[in-house]
Amino acid sequence: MMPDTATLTVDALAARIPDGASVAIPPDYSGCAMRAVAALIKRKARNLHLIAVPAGGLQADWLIGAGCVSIMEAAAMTLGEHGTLPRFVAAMKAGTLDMRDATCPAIHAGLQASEKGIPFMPLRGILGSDLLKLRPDWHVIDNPLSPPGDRIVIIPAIRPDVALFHARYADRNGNVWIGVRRELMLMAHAARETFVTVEEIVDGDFLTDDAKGAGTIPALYISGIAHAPRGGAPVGLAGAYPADAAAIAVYARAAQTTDGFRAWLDETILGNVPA
Amino acid sequence: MMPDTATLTVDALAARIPDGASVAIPPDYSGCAMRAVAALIKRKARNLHLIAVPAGGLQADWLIGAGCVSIMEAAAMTLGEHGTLPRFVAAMKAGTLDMRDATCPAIHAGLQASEKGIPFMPLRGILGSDLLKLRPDWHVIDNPLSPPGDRIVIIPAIRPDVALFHARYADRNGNVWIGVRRELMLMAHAARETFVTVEEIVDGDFLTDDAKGAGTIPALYISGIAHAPRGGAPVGLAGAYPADAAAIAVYARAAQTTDGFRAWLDETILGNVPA
Amino acid sequence: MSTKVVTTPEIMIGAISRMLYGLGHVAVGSSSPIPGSAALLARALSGGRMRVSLLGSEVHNPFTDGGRELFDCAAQGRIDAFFLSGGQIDGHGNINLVGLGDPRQPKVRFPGSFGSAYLYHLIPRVILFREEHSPRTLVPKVDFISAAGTSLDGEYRPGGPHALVTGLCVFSFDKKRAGFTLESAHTGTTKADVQSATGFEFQSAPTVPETAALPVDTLAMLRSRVAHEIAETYPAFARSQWGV
Amino acid sequence: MSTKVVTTPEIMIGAISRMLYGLGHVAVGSSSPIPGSAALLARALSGGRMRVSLLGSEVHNPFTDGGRELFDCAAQGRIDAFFLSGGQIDGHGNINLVGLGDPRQPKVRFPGSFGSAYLYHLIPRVILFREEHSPRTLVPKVDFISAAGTSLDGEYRPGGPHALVTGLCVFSFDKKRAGFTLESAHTGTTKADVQSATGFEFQSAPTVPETAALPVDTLAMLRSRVAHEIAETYPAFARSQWGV
Repeated sequence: MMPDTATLTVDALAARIPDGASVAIPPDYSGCAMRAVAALIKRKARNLHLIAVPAGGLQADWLIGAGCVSIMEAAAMTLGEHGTLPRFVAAMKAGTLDMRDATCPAIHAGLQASEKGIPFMPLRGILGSDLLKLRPDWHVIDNPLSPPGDRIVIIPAIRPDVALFHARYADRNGNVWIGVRRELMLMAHAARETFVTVEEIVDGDFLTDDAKGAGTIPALYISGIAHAPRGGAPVGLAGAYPADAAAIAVYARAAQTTDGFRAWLDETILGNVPA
Repeated sequence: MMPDTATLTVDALAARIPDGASVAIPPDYSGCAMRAVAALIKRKARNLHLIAVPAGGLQADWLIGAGCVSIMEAAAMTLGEHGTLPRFVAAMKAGTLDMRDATCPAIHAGLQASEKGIPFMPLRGILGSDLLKLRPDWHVIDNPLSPPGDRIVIIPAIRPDVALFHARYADRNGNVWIGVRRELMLMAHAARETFVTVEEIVDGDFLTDDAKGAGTIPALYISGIAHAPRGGAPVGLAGAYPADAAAIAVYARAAQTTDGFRAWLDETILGNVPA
Repeated sequence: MSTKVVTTPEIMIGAISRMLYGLGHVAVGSSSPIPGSAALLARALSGGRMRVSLLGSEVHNPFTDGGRELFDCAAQGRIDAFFLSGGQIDGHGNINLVGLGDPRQPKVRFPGSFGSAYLYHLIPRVILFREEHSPRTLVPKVDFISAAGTSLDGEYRPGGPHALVTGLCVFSFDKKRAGFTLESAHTGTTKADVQSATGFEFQSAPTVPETAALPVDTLAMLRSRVAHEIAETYPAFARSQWGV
Repeated sequence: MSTKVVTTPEIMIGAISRMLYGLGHVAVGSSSPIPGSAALLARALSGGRMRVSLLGSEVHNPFTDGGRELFDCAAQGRIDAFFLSGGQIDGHGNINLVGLGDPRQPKVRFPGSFGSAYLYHLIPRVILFREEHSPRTLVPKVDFISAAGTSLDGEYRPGGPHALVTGLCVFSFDKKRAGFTLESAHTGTTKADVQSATGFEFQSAPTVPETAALPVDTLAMLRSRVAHEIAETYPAFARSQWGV
């Protein structure tokens, strides 16, 4: 493995994500590093700035409920068919979360600006939305290439300190196979450091493999990899295992109250036997 | 096959590219549709605006020499180790070609602007280059997010009428596998229509194939496909066959003069027996 | 199975699918089981001439460039129709997906704006849907504009609202007037019912037709083929609607 | 084989490779066999700690996001060194890859600017190379600035020229002064030789050392392992230099 990609335990990987870091996380369908998220909770990570790419799900709710998050940036926060995110909604009603509402393509565009090393990306639409009032960092300019009146939004670059996700395979050179989940590649290009948990670390070099190369993030962008079988459960991992709907439903019910969340956390994440 | 992706002969495919069209073409290492280019020459295509993504090679020189091109947009024009492009250099010295010199990332950025449906893309660098004098369509603005003095170039969207290239595989649904050659996907996203020649049309659906999906351009973007075995020769096709260095060297020598090019064209492309 | 009573979601699916006939590419976003079913039904009836891109599906999803591709594809003009809902929808076509009250400390928090603020501007035919038709959901003015129904002159806006389909009726949207028109009411619903359940002003003809029922064979197709297709992405919805 | 006389390209390769020691990621563009060999040599000596990205190679190429990735990667600050050449290079570090005379109808046409106008601004250590060292190639002022050696105050410019390696000597570049300094001359070349062959003004110490020769084992490594590695991308160069 190249020296700048380290093979880590899940706990050591979580320890490489410092308090206060901005952390880009994928949507629930794209490979969530749930075991690493649990390790972040166990090590009592604080003041994380989560950037959902573009929607936050179970992992965001776990982290918010456990007190790890001070800033949440997302186009949406949802458990899909399981309904709303209980700890997120509770934090919003309490006014304790700095929520930065966005729209999906603005998050992609901001990450693409970082990927290209440009200060901003113009984006159509959005004009007339109250999101512009919530986002003083989004600006509206006149399109310099058009006659006056053609206003256009510009989205500043989003440069996460860390991208964190779960994937099926890494090779021993530190290359990570993500298949069609290119938002993960965008995250890795845009972030300063990328940490990945994987189902399997396999022999061979994906970059010289005709079948794997096209869906591979080169080791160049990867700071650390941890081997974490079923590391995407209970959210699921496309092609490997489905979402554990029963476990998610248990969570969604338990987390309706602070006490219920605490008990769930103690038992399920912290591994404490309830008193 | 979906009704909006047609299976064509190479000649029928070339006939779908009208005179005056702007045509994006890949670099020599990325799959050049040489048989389709030959068909364009045979049907006496005229006034093409070639957009090299980002460098022009043998196919551009063939088309320029055959009188098919009025505008050439490229960051570079080269035959690699075989030297300069003889018909391009001759046309430049004669002042008969409207050459729009660029720099590689500006061509990618312009195509990405079309891919995102935005009017322009900002791009770092370039300031101080005389390219800005040759490109009145490139503008310099003050970065609206910075203190004064942070000038930045904005590149207008490049929306080719057609993207034309050669690839290894298409499936019967019209999906085209390009592997790691993502500039071909960018071209397809940015262009109004995309025409592809392929080595093989195979069974199955690449979009639901774990191994193929990540390197596939969906049929959604493809207007027409022609089956053209060795359609990338003599430039070569990665993973399939190498460049035919001898054939390219023969061309490079023959095309040093107008008469030499004519004779080469008659014999090699038009299939006429020399008198 | 087709003798089972037609449900409100089925009426909505039928009404939406009729708005999609003849289109080339219909995309469906998150949390959209009713539009998803409508799109798959329209595709089934198109003889393979319609593409459907279903966000969250692994089968009915043609995208290979990551989460941004849906949005890029829309901006390229390659998507003909899309669907949006809202915690609130107002009479000017504005939708609210963020919440009620101060968005920084809301009384009620909705999931968030998703791609609405963007796609509403770029896709020619955006169909609004909301099963709950009440003064609570259809309001004079939304608390928060996630996505605006209309734009200022000179602003780039190839897209916008086409219709609003609820559990009671179908409205069309008039861009010039920036308002809705009642087109049909579902079986058993009167114009007066619609008026009393709607928080915003709307126009309508003196007599309002009943929303057309799905032909029996189309309903059967919805309950079999389409039910199974949508179950891949929305298993709970398919189970509760059709027991699959 | 190592007893064969050391060629000028080999001296240049040695001089360039020494400038790369300790770097993490070195990228090599088109038409760059000498820098490509230097980068692969430096990698061979780094014990696997250096990455080399060789444009046009199918083996020494870590990119999976298409032609733009090299440029994006540079802008992200992930590339430490790169190489540029020029039909003309002037004393302020400006390079001309477009041509001589009116660019619209040039007397001589060069291949074009490639990525120079961009990468010169973004990659910290850009090493210029040009084997032909003559008043024709090293000029007081280029006919056309493909990429500018220095920038105005306030302009974003993390990158720029680091050195110029020719068939005769090695220059360093002083950004403050916007000019070159003669650092060493290759075996058999005097400071006076360099002065008479150079069209631009430059500074130098009173005595100029000889460009250091490659150690014998390093030269052997260049002529065997590196020769075979570079042959994949530059077969004609490898054949003419090393007969592989």
